[in-house]
This record gives sequence, structure tokens and C-alpha cells, in this order.
Amino acid sequence: MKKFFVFLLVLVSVLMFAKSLEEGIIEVGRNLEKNGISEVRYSVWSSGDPNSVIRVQGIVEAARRINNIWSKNNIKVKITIRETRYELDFTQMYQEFLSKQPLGTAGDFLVNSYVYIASLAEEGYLLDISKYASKYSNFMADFYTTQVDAARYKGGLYGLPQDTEARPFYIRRDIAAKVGLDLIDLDKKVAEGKFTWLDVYKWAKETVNKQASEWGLIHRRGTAHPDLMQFILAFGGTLYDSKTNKLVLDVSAVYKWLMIEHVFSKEKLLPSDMMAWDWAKQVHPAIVDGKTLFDIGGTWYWTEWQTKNYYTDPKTGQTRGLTPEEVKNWFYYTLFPAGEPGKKPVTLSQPFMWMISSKAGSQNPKYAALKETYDELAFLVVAMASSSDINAIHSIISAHLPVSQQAAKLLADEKWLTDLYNLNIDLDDSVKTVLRDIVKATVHPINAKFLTDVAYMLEYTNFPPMHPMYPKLAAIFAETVDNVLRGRMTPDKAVEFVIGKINADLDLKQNILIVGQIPADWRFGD
Amino acid sequence: MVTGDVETKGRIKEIFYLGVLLALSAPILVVFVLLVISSFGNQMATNFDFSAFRFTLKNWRLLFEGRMAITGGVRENIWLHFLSTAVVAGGVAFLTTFVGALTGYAISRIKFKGRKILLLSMLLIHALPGSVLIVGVYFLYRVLMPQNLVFIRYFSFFYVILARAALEVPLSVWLMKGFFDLLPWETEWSALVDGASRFLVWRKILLPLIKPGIVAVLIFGFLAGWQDLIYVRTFLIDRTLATFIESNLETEMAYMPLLAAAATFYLLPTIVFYISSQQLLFKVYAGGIRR
Amino acid sequence: MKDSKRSLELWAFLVPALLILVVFYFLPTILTIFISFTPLRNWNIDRYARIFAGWRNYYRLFYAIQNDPSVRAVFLTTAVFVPVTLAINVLGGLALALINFFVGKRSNALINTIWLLPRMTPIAVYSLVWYYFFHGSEIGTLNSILIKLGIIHRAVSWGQEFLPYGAWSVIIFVNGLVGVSFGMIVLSSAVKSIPTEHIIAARVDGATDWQLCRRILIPQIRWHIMYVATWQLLSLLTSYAHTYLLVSWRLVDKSYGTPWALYVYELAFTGVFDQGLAAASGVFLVIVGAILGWLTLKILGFNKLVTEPRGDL
Amino acid sequence: MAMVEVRRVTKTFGKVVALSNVSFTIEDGEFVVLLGPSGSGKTTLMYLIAGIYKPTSGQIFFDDVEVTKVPPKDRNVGLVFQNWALYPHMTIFENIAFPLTLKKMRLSQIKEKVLQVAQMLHIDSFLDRYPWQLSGGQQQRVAIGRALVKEPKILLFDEPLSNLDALLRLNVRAEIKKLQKDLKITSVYVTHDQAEALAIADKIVVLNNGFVVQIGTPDEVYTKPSHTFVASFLGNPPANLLEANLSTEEKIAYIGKSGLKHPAFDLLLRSGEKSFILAFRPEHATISTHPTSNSISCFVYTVEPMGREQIVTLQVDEHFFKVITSVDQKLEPGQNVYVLIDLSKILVYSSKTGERLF
Repeated sequence: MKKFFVFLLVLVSVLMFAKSLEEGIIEVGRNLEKNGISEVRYSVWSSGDPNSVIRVQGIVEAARRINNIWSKNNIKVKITIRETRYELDFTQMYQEFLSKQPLGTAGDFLVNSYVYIASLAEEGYLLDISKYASKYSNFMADFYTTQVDAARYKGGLYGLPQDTEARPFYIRRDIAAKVGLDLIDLDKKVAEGKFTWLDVYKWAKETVNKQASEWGLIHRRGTAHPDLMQFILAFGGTLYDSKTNKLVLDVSAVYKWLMIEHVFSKEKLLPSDMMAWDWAKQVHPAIVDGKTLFDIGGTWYWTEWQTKNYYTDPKTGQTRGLTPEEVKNWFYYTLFPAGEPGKKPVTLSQPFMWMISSKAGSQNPKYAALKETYDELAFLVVAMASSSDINAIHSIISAHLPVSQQAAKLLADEKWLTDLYNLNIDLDDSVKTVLRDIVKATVHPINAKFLTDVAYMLEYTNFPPMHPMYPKLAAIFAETVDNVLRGRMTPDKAVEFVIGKINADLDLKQNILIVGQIPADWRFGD
Repeated sequence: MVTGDVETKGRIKEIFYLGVLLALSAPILVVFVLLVISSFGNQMATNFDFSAFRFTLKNWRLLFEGRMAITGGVRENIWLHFLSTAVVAGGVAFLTTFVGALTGYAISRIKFKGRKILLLSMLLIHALPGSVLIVGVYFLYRVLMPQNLVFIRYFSFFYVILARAALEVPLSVWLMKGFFDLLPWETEWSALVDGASRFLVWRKILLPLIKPGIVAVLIFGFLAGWQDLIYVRTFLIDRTLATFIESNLETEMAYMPLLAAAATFYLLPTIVFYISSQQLLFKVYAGGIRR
Repeated sequence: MKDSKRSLELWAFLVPALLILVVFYFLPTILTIFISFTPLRNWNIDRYARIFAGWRNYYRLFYAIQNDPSVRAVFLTTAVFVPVTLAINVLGGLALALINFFVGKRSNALINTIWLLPRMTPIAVYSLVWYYFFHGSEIGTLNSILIKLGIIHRAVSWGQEFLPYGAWSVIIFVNGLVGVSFGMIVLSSAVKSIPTEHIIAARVDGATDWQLCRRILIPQIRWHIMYVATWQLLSLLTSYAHTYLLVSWRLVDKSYGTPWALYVYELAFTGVFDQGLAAASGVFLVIVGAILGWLTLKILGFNKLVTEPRGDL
Repeated sequence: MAMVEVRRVTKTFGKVVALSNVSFTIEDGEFVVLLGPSGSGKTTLMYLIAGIYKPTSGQIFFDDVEVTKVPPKDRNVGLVFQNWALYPHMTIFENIAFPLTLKKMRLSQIKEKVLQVAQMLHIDSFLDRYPWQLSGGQQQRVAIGRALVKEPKILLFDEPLSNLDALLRLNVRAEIKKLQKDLKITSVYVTHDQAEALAIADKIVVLNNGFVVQIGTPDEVYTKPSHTFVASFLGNPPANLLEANLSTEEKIAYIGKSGLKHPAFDLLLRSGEKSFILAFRPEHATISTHPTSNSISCFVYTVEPMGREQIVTLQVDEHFFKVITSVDQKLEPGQNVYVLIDLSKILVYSSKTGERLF
């Protein structure tokens, strides 16, 4: 009852005091103008796949929109984006941000995986925006709550969702047909937990035995994070204990996961050197050329296959990208199946966040005196960059999922898609230049439909734990999977190896709870 | 000047030696030739299966547009990166050579206390790993850096050049010392008797005489600065070609032939530099560590 | 007055080098030792630099050495990597220098250019070309050649199979090529500085190529060989850059592909950016390096390197 | 122009003593040659005067002003090196002008002076060439020109002719001599060539093993060498040194079996010396085929015709000595001959110390 009243009180106050973004922008602009500021300079650093250019161009566009609002209201202040830096490697971008933020030379805005919020916020490198989130709660209301929650760390809010993803479990339709795997309503069966990894194993084996394809399963290479972590969740395991704020090593789930890797590799359903495969020359070509029945991937594969020449056309012998129709007709997708009967299917998202450096705007005049204003403006910039149309553009061109309801609606709007295809929308010219070839390659109703169709997966979504030690644990998992696949370790030895590694590192030892044990009577495979 | 064996050997034997050498060099040749081929292709040429390989100039076109992606990608000014790379490389080259020439001269030619210790430490500090030093160097950077962003940008160039050149100083001091050791004393004395100060002798008389050595040390410094990744990434605000390539070399999403083009582009100046100075390099090493 | 002017002049020659020594070697070394006693991580100097952590980093380090087989593998790898690569560097450099001696000048230029490529290539690109060369599938250059020649029948993961030797071979090969050029250049020029009379005399006496090498050339450049060996020893002990990407791309096994210097780098620059621990393990490396460097100078006979300047100026 | 005084100068390099307790004076305008075999310390001594070396002990004065610790550039000396030490990257003009440019002289003035010196040395037509484009003799002149152009108080030459061929050497030698006389410039000249020293010097300082052995005019040094070392170092062939034993009773010195009388032997006997070294120059003796009084009986060992004259090497017991005679005198190896020494030219040295006794 008490809780209800508190809730009501919050709701009322939010409705009474919440401001619209535009009001805030005008207020901040007036404040800056009053203090004699005529130009505010920002830089933005982002990273990810080449099509995710909105991660920097969104800020450019947001600046233009804010400038428009100001000039409409006769406020003589202007935002200039002095640097846009974009890198493919988001780990490296994080590394660069980390080393330069303390010096004050890092970007003011950063888009990166939400997992880095833990360490960045811990060190005080990010701006806590919870104050502004409540001030502009109307605006915040449009985001999916789960996505916003992912940006919370130790009571603060350190980012706005930029995109999210699901990790579909792709199934080749033609190969499934050859071996007699019925795909009708398979996604429902998976969702209900009726189609589990035991079935995946069965069909993979069937496929390889019948030589319908070379492999039964392909998954990512190099790292265990994020895709392979789904195994732990699919076996009902967990990675994080929120009560103690510690990572969790769920021995039973990890053992079962490694057993799957072990059995698949041993029976040659999965390449034993999977972890060392080359993305461009092996992983993607194998999938699009139909060399595997199952594939653990990401939503962004959908356009990746269209924009890059992975597919070797048997008619011409040439490599080319797939057409949207081909992708649609060849690939079926479901949730990541439950590990075993009785468990639930999962998917795992690693949402990317707009983050604001705690030193954002520090290169501007009177920073010390106007810090509050600059902070608020920084928030308003990313808020503007989260506009539903900008977010929807990002979703469609990079095949990530939108983070707000409005954006999701736009994706279903065919007219808007056509306008976007023709760049017939209100965007900064420089942004249009960058987008031109991407929209031609990706904006297609089939792709939009795909994104809408997989949106249901978000209900099953999990986030990898946001813990400073998580990258270390994930690295150990990667090494272990490699060892298991190559047959250097049996699953029980591998679990021992993981525990040994954790115990050998005092930091890990203190930050990881080891729970459960190897299930003695558990069998997988024949 | 002697350049090799006396001519007592048959042609066949020489061809045999050459054959052995080329066989030894084969892996290097293969990988670099494949890299250059890839830069003109629609895919990486890694094995000798060229069935799906098509010649294209697209990679180079995209590169000069400053895009590291076949679709999408943010445009970057690659010439600006080229310029900052050149500034860093040039700065490192200049500084390494300057310090090497000064200290090498002093160690070779001036009697002073601690002369041996200085030369000794020039060898010993070579044992200090860059990966260890960089943490301390970062600490100092943090302490020394100015607050104003415009200054920081210049300062970052200045600092990265200093820090990177520092790593090359031991070698350059040794090389320069060896080179000064070879110069006749009379030339120096003559100028001193004529009324020149040591500094003037160094600058006007001796430096012109070790020009080959200077050029070679310059080139080594240049290559070191041109190549550097970790110092540049940690300290420099602007990007260089090295950090630009490195940050786009992400095996999951990168379009590799484009990177091959970038890599080839990146290699070109160093190769041009080397070929134009090859003879000099060998001369300086000859002098460099003579007893 | 005169003396002070003279010392002023001396200072002018030495100040830049001394500044660099102090600022970029001495101070950072002190700071590194200092940092090894702080919990510094994520570059957060403001927060952690004033916290004294005691021997905690060293304790963690030795705890890891005791308990983590991978860290022990790092030790073993360093112990193998450094001497073997050194041997390849020196012997390879010597072999190239000698063959260079026996072939014509034009061939020299070609060979030299080829062998200097590894040294001149940006590290990321250098790693990339070897990544494809040693790739453990049919796309790998080496595998495809050997399969075509019928020497092997299935692709071999060079850096991942036959552990630890596979991983060691790859990192030693890749690093070895970079170092060979140093030996090649120094030793080539040393061979060239041997007076022709010695070679003519030996040839007149009927020496074969091999005898010429063993009796005339190698003894005369013995000192240079020592110099190359010691310089490279110190270089290898501290080298990490050429191995880093090969490990992170999983071309080679992580445990057996990581020499100590790379381990230090990874602690400081990846994962949790644990600069405190990195500093502690770096200090350890510095001590080893200092001991080896000192031994080196003993062996080289340092006094022989320094001739007294002439004149009393 | 200046006077130079070297006062009790000792120079050691580590444990090696290069010069010990050297003292001498060079008068204003005098041409002094430092003569000695290699390793005698003559170059070291000159470098001390130039300021390139600093004495371990002792002092050096220019015109009564102590310059012991003055750096070379403030001593105003001109130095011509053995290998000439021309700056290969500079033209002849720049080489000669170098000392003047250091003085920050006006360019027109420099040009004038360089041209003046170049004309004097006949190298004015090469001024825009580089050293390697010139012959040895021309380079030599450039080196001298560079030393002269700054009008030094003292001109120093370090074996300047040793890199030239024999004929050229004679010419340049004469020119240097003339130049020095014309300019009246105090000069120090280092050489190991006694003929050069005799030809060119006003005064010769003979050095051996870091000691000054004799200082004197060429004539003094040649005719009255103060030490067996000097006697055996000067002259071509040098003076003959023969061990002689003095018979107390007969007052005759025996060289082998031949006895030699000389009025001065009385003096020797009084000092109690029993054996001594008898020295005479090859041109101060004659050979005859039949015995005469006071002659030395010996055998002809070799005969070397030298054009105008011949050098006859003679053997008496195990001792050899040389005599110069006319080529007209026919002598055969193995022939028994009698040598008559010009008694007035005989010099006698102590066999213990090598000092001249009379």
C-alpha cells in the first residue's frame, strides 16, 4: 500500500515537473547566451560495425536540431561537433577512451557496449544522468524500461540506450528441408522450451551424417562473450549475483555448455578450430554458402550478408552479397533454444549506450562555472540523438533493434522507409552524405520486417553482467572453449581449469562466487 | 672499398647461394606479395586459390576517400592522418638524431667524468621494457600536461615525439658515437686551433662529415616514429595511420582487402625511404659499432 | 673561468640526453616501482595513486605464479622464446651476412630489401600478414602450399596444435624474422670492413668458402656477433608488440604464445587495466633485464668499447 | 710575432711518459724544427704549444704571458697538419676563409685576405674547387694558406711534407722557408726527416724518448752533436760511431787493431775513461790502399755508387762504418784498405752516457 502511494506521488510529480526536451534546450541556450557563450564544442567517439555510423552522425544531427531550436527562438548559441571518431573495434575504443578520459582529451560522447559502464562509472569517467532523466521523464518514458535499466550502475544512470540486439539462432531452410526438420512453428516450440539443445544436437548429427551440409553448427570465433554466454543462461545458470554484486560461476551450467562444445566438436558437427576461424573468409561464407544447418549469430548478420560479398554464386563463380529475398528465403530464426527440457530459451543483448564523459564540454569557456549547464546540454544532445527517427534509421541500416516504442513504430511505416531510402527526410547534409550508400544497401521492407519480427525476442533477453571483472572471466571462458573444442580438455577438466584460473587470480577469486557442481549423472550425446 | 669476396668463384656457385637465400626469403616475399595483391582484390589473397579473386581499384578509391568500409563508414581525412604520422615520425627522427649526434660526439670526443657510465647506461636502459615504462611515462604526462585543449593538442605531439624518441636514443647514441670515432682528430683540432668552439666544430665541421650516419639515424628514427602504435595511441590526441589502421583492423567486421590497401599505402613511404638510402644504412652500421 | 666555459660547453652536449634519460627512463622507472605499490587501474591516477597498497600487487603476482598454470606457461615460454629467437636472430643474421658476402652487389640489394621488410612494416600489418600465413585452415598460406605439395593432407593449426611447440614455433618465427635484419646489417658491414688482403691471402692458399668463413670471416667479426647477441637479448626480453595481435587473434595459443613482456602489457592495457599489477610484474622484468644486461657487459668487456678521446680539450 | 717559452714541461699519457722536463725558448721570428724519430714526443710537444694537449706539469709562455691553460682558439696559432685536415665539404675558399668567418669578419674583408694569401701561395685559381679536386701539393698550400690567413702569432707545422712525393717535397720545403723568412713569423716545424730539418731550420730541437737531446743551429747540431743519438740521427748516411779502447801507456786509441792518435786523448786519460765512442762523419775520412800513419786498417764490405760519389761500407773486426769517396776511386769488396780520418772533425762520446766528451 505504501509502495503504491510512493509510486503515485512520483507519478504525479513527474507529470507536474517533467519538462519537454525543447523547453530544456531553450532554457539551457538562454543560460549559455546570458553567460556570453556563443559556441559549444563537442566531440564524439563511437565504434562498431561500419554501418552503425549513426553512433556518431546522430550527434551531428542532434546538434543541428538543437541549433535550429535555438535560432528559431533567437538564441545566439551554436553547437559545433569538432571531432567525430569512429572505430570498428569497440574494445580498442574503450581502451582509448579509458586512457584519455583522465587527461580530458577523450570524446565528450561515447557509444559503446553497456558492459563498460561498470568500469567507466566506477572510475568516475561517466556523467551520472539520473537527475536529467527524472527532469525529462516524459522523454524517458518512450524507452523500453529494460534497456534503460541496463545503464544503471550502483544507483546512478550512466547512459541512454542507443540500440539493442537479439541473437537469433539461424537455421538454413534448404538444409532443414533436406533432413526433414520441420520449421513450421518451430519458433513457438523453441519459445515453449519444446525444442532444446538435445534436438539441435540430433538434427545437427542427422545433417552431417546425411552429408546435407558440412557442419551442423557454426558459432562465433575468438571470444566467448557474448554469444556463447547464452549457453549458461539456456541451462538455467546465471552469471551475476545482484545481492553480493559478484560474478557467478555456475559450475553445472558451464559444465553442460562445455559438454555441448565437446560433443559437437568430437563428432565433427562443429569445427574444432572454430575459435580461430576467420570471419570474412570462413565464418560468414560457410553460413551463406549453406555449409551449416545451425548458426548462433546476431541480428546484424542479416544485413552483413547483404552488404558484403560472402556468397559465392554457383552460377557465376563470383562472390556477391545476398539479396534481401535470399536472406529471407534461406534463413529461419528462433530464440536460442533451451539447454535441456524444462529450461527456457534465451537471447542475450549487449545494448550499446550513449554515454557522456564526466568531463564533457570541459574544453569550452567558463566550464567550471557553467558545469551544470554544460552537463545538461550534453544530456540534451544525446537525448536529441535518441529521437525516434534517428534511432529507427540506425536500426534499419545496421540491423540492430530499436530501443523505443516510437522508433519501432517507424520501422513498420512503409512510407517512411521509402522516404529514408530516397533520403527524403529532414537530416543534416553531412549525415545524408554518409548515409547515402548505406540506405541503398539496407533499407528494404524485408529487412524492416525482420527487425519487427525478432522484436519479440527482447522479452527473453538477458544482459551479460555489468561487472568490472567480467571481461577477465569472459577471456577465461574463451580460452577454455578453445581448449575443449580442440580436444585438449574434457569438460570436467575444463571446468577445473576455469576454477583454477579463477582461484589463481586474487581479484577474480574475491569477485566470483563459484556455485554448484558438476552434475554426476548428466549425459549429453550418444 | 671492399664489398665482398674476391672473384674466384664460378657463376654457378653464386647462383646456388642466391637460390638458398631466396628460398630462405620466400616466406617474407610470399606474405608481402600477397598483401599487395589483396589490396587490388575483392578478397584477401591468402592461399593460391584465385578462382573468386577479381581485380579492383575500389579499395584504393575508398581508402583515399578516407573510408574503411565497403558500405557505410565514417569519412576520415586520411591525408590528415598521413600528416600527423609524418609529424610524429619526423619529430622522432629529428630528435633521435639530434640527441644521438650531441651525446655520441661528447662520448666519442670529450673527456669528462662519468663518460663511461653514460655509455654504459645507454646500453643498460635498453633493457627497460617500453611496456613497463609507459605506465610511468603516462603518469608524467598527466602531471605535465597543460589544461587548455589547444595547447594539449600540440603538447601531445611534443610529448609523444619525446617519449618515443627516448626509446630510440640508446641505439642512436651508440651509432653516432661509433661514427664520430672514425673521424680524424686533425680535422677537429684544425678547426679548434683556427678559433672555433667545440660546438661550432661539431656543427660546422664534423656533422657535415658524418652526413651518411646522420641520414641513416634519421631514417631509423623516422621508421620508429612512423610505425609506433602504443605510444601514439596512448598519448597523441590526433590519429596517425598506425592507429587508424589498427582501430579498423577488427577481424569480425573489417573489410580486409581495404585494410590491405591501407597497409600497402602505409608501407610505401618506408620502402621508398629505405631504397633511397640503403647504401647509407650499411655504412652507418659499419661505423656504428666499430671497436 | 675557462674551465667553467668548458664545462658549460660539455653540458650543452649532454643535457638533452640526460634530460631524456631522467625524464623517460629514470623517473618512469621510479614511478613504475611506486605504482607497483598502489592499486592503480584504469589509468585513474587521481583516485589510486595516493593509496598505498603495500606488497599486495607482488603478493597477487606470486600467488598467480604459484596457482595459475598459464602464468607458469608464460615463464616457460619466455625461457624458450628469448634464447631460441636470439639464436635465430644471430645465426640467421650471420648466415645472411656471409651469403651476402659471397654473392654480387646487386643481389645484395635485393636480399637486404626483402629482409628489412619485417622491420619496416607497421606492427599491425606485420601481424596481419602472418595471421593469414599461419592460419590453421585451408585459407592459410602455409597450409595451402603444403597441401598442394602433398606434404600434409589436412590443414594444421600451426599455433594451436602440438602445444607448446606449435605456438612457440610461430611466435619465434614471426619475431625472429624482425631481428634477423638487425644481425644481417651489422654483420654484413662488419664483414665488409675486413681487409681484402686477408681474403685474397686465404683464397690464394686455397681456402674453400666454408674454411674462409670459419677461419677468416667469423673470427674477425666475433666481437660484432657478441654485440648483436647482447643487444638483441635485451630487445627480445622486452618485446611484446609483434606477439600481441597474434595472441589476441587466437592464431597462437594464449598461454604458450605470451612472453613475459607481453604478459605485462596485457595486464596494463587489456581486461581490467590493472596497472598496479602490471607495474609489479614489470619491476620483476626490469630486475631480470638489469641482471642480464650487467652480465652482458661483463662478457662484452665494456672497457674495450670505450677508447679514450685524444687531446686535453 | 711572438716568442715562445716552454718551461719544464712534462706530459704523461696514463703510465707512458711522452715528454719529460722539456724546456726551450723560441725567439721572435725564429724557425724552429722539432726533430726526432717517431715516438720521440715531437708532435706531442707541438700539440702542447698549440693547446691541443695540456701539460701534466710545467708551463708554456707566449711573449712572457702564460698560456698553459689557454684553449687553442685563444692562442692565435696557425697549424698545418700532416694530413692537412682540409674540410672536405668546403671549397678551397671556404677552407681558407674558415678561421676568418669564425672571427665574424666582414665578407669583403675575408675575400680580400683569402685572395691575398691564395695569390701568395699560387692557389688563387682553385678557390671554388673542393679539396679532392686538387693535387697533393696544392692541398698542402691550401692547408698552409688556412693557417696563414688569420695572421697567427705562431705557425705550427706537423710533418707537413710527409704525404708528398720526394721531388715535390724539396720544392715545397724551399717555399715554406722563403715564406717564413718573408713573413718573419715565429714557426715550429715537426719532422723526423733530418735533411728537411737541416735545410729549413734556424734552430733545431732534437728529441728522443721524450727528452730534449740537443738544441742548436743546424750547423751546431750537425757538426757538434751533443749526444751519440744526435750524431747517429743526423746526416745521410749518419755519423760513424766506433767503439775505441784507450791504451793508457801509449795514449793511443785502438779501433780493432789499428791505433789512433789524437791530442785530445790526453784529456780523456785524465778523466780516467778507458773506452769511449769515436764519431766522425762519412765525408770526413779518406780511403787509401796503402797504410799511412794514424790510419785504420779495414776491409771493404760493400760499395754503393750514388752517382757523383759512392758510399763505402767498411769492416773492422765486427764493426762497420761508412765513408763517402769519389766514384773515381775503384774499390773491391774484400780489399784491405786504410782509412784516414780528418782529426779536426773527430768527436768523442762517453760510452756510458752517450754525452759528448769533446
